[in-house]
Amino acid sequence: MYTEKVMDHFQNPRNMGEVEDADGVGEVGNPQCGDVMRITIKVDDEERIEDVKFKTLGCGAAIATSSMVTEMAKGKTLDEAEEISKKSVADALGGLPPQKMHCSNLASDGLKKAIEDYRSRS
Amino acid sequence: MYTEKVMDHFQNPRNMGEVEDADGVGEVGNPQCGDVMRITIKVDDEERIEDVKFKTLGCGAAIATSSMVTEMAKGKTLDEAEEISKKSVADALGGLPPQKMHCSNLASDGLKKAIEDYRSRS
Amino acid sequence: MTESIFMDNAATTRTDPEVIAAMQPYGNEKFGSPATLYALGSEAKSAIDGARQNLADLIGADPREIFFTSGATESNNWAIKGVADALESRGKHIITNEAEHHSILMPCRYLEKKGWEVTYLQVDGDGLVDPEAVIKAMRDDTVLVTMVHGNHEIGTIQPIAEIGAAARARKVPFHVNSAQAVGHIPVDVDELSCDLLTVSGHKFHGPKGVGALYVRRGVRITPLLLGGGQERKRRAGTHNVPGIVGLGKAAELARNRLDKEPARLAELRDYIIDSIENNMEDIRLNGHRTKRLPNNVNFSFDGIEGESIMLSLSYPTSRDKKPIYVSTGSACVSGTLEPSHILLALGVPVELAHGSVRVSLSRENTREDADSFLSALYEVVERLRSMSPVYKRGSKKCASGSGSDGCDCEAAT
Amino acid sequence: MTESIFMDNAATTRTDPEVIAAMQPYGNEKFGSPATLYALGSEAKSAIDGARQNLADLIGADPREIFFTSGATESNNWAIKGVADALESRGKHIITNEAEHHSILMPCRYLEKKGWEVTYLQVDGDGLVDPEAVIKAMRDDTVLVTMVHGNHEIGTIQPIAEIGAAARARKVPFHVNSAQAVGHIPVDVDELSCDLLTVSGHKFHGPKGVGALYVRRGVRITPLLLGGGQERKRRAGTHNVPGIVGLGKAAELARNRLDKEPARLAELRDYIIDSIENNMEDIRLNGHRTKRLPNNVNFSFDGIEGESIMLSLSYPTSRDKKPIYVSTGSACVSGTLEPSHILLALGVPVELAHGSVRVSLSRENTREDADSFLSALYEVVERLRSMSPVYKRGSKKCASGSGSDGCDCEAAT
Ligand SMILES: Cc1ncc(COP(=O)(O)O)c(C=O)c1O
Ligand SMILES: Cc1ncc(COP(=O)(O)O)c(C=O)c1O
Repeated sequence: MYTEKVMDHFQNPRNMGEVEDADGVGEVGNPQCGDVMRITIKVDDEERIEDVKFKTLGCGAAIATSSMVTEMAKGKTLDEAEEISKKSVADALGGLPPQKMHCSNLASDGLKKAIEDYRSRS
Repeated sequence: MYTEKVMDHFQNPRNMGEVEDADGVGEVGNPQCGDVMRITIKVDDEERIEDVKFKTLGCGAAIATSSMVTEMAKGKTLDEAEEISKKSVADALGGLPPQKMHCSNLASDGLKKAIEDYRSRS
Repeated sequence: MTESIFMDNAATTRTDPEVIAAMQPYGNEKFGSPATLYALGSEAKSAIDGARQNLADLIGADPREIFFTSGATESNNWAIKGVADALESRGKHIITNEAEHHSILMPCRYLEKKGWEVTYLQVDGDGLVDPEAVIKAMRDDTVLVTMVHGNHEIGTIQPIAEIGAAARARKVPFHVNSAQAVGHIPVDVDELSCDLLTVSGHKFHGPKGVGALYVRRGVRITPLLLGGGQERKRRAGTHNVPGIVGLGKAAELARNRLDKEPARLAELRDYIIDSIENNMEDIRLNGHRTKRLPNNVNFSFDGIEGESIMLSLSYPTSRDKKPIYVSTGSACVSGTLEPSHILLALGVPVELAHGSVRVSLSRENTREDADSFLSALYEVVERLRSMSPVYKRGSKKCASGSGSDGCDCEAAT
Repeated sequence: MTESIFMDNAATTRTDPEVIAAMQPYGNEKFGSPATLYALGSEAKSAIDGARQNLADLIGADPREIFFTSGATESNNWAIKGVADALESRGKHIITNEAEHHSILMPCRYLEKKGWEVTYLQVDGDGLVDPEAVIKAMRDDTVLVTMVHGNHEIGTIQPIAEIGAAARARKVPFHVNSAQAVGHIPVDVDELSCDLLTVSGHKFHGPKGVGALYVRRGVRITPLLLGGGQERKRRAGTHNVPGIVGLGKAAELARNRLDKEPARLAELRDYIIDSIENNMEDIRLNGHRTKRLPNNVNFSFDGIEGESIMLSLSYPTSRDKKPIYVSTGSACVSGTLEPSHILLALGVPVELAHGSVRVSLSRENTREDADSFLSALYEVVERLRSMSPVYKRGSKKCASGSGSDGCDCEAAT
């Protein structure tokens, strides 16, 4: 069902955990829906994402998209990172099953929320 | 579906044909029902069936029961031969499939008709 | 090689060894259910996807229009009851013909008891439905036309494309029972303008217990088997993975043969028909001479009964002859007192309906088989006629004409 | 021997090699249809008779009360729609429970749309139906009570004999969906006082695509598949001879094991349950502790989601570990946004329903399998919890209690 890339990110998630002294935190989802993602970011002086980590409760797609989003976001400017769409995450993973596209692909929303959070703080 | 005995009588029918100068002829059945049997008998002075033959249009059961009835009747007195029932013919053949018991087991009726015919002539 | 000659392929066919080989891994080794996520399930799922594609290719459909079932009987019941249920509010009238298979007629009769009206169109002496009659029969409340493609007993092929065009013009859903045609002759759902089409696995060397219903995109049909979400929620039940894989393989094999095999069989069929017509008396060919399945031969023999012909062929008296398996329309095998309703619908007199024999060929049958059959048939018919108290040579009963009224055979005994 | 550990036997089981061997001759060699008269047909017919006897013996029935179908889904649909159709004039009320399999619930919902009333009895926190509730729910117009025997997801075994006695006392036909119980625990249709009982082949090492419905003599039921006269006119369609033979063989094999295998499995089940309860925190056993199918284990794990547990078990990170196949009640596999309706019916909170894992054992599973599963499970759950943004040790969510209301998950994104 899942591509090899999805399984790789599921089995070997990149950037799992929490950034210490995070500059921004984004949480999306709801345990009652079986999906919660928490993205923490560290932003450098040039508004680049210096570090980003995730913690996720969810299915294989949820974990893999979380991992992928952190990889894609790292090193990007906030403006660039905000452009990361659900579709681009899914594409980077070699595609997701149709029924997963929507419900378990919230990680880019989480990232946006973390960026918002960062901006609201500054 | 059919017993070996039925198949034997079907494949090697006994007493097939017509008795010459028959003393009695019985025909039962109807081509529209797929079954017609014609039994011809020769009766000796002691009212014994000296010879009996059949001609049958019909299914395997019809042919086998016809053949069996002639075997059973041969040498019997008319009174004895009249006692030959459908059930006894079927039993002698090792049984018939239930749906055949009724419709294709008319040979004993044919024999009775032939005996009646003989009696009506004398 | 074979110790018998099987010529009853309209009843069922030998499962092709390649089909069995294709199914084999899915019983014991790759036995997962395609509904599951893990590797064992994915293997089953892709096997089913492949089978769906193969079957779609055979009938010119999109794989998403193929729904696997347990066989033609389920497909026919589903098509009729399912469309009836979905379109009930539009109308309660169905059109079919009187010479259909029981898996069509019985669901129709069932619906009649529920207040539906069913028009059973008459067939002509060759078993053909007149497309004009379909056009005349369609009403505003007609929600389904269902027609057999190739008749299983007499082989007559209906003018499906014409009927389909007529139904389409009136926007009436059109179901084709193609159980005897798919895999035997080219079938294309678009050329036929059909909306639903029934497929049976075991009629073209696939496995028993599996079939399919083609449902054109957009056609409304209520599921017959409700439950899990299989087959895109239209046919519930754990997939019969080996069966479906086997059906797919059978479809692939049949497709590869469609360029040559129908012609070869038609030649064999015509050889048998011509030989019987040239060498025998008091016989009648049942079904259309040319608009006919390439594997079907059906004759009636005056003065004798079909079961005894069939039995004699299948239990030869001499050991050096092979048993030959055919079938008959005689009442003696139907378990009822009536001979084939299909022969009667053609106007075949009852006594001749009892005396019918159907030969249905397959890819396994050869010219030698045909010759063995013919010589056995001549002998058997002669022998049975010599035993018959009613047979009279040249009685002309076999001239075509309308059937007799029949009799109350129960009372006649 | 196996390179993986299969613990999803409630979904489907490996077809036993002896079953495959028994089926083998009926595909290619003895491929005749039992409806035909000649030798090839008789062979098929006696094979089917033997299978019917074997299945009848397994459930204490008369062979004439066994009707072969394409599987449990067909049997359940037939039982419900068929009895409803036959008894419609007597009343239009059916009793079942809310934690049934979809192949029961969906036909019930279908009938509701047709004007029937269906009572979905509540189950308690262990998934049990109270026989008293059945008694209270029965009305003069009740024409069917249908209850699952062993629940496929949580394993709870219903008090079928008590419910059966109650239904019998009111002369209401009683259907038991025994898809998960037949072949796994002793089943006797008389002890259960049931009138109809569903059997599925592939749930006890028989083939896919075949099942049966037991119908007690005298019970009125309209056929679902209408057509030819097969199965004493109650279930039309050319017999799936290999499938039926395989089902018969599976019944024979299961019967031979019934004295020891259920006890062995129950021990293995209890070992797994006890180990999890002794070694893990924030877990919840779903289903009754003892009134439970001997092969079923079902736990919820707080703070994590079931699909990811299942996937992690089936794709181990290290090469020297075998993939382990289990299932989950999480929404992520159902293709909907809702987790298992069965867990919710028990009152399991939604988040815990998402985090459930079902282990279903078979005759092939050993103590070593259980140990491999347990150590993999401990590791996987720990790892996923370490990734979880919500898991807090000892949060007491797993204390039994009523479920939360759920949320609009579509809107929540
Ligand atoms: C309790 C129960 N009933 C019915 C079914 C349906 O069985 P099948 O998918 O074989 O038709 C299943 C299995 O899926 C089941 O577990
Ligand atoms: C024309 C036709 N329709 C339907 C069927 C039913 O097929 P099955 O018995 O495989 O369900 C058959 C064969 O029996 C058939 O010949």
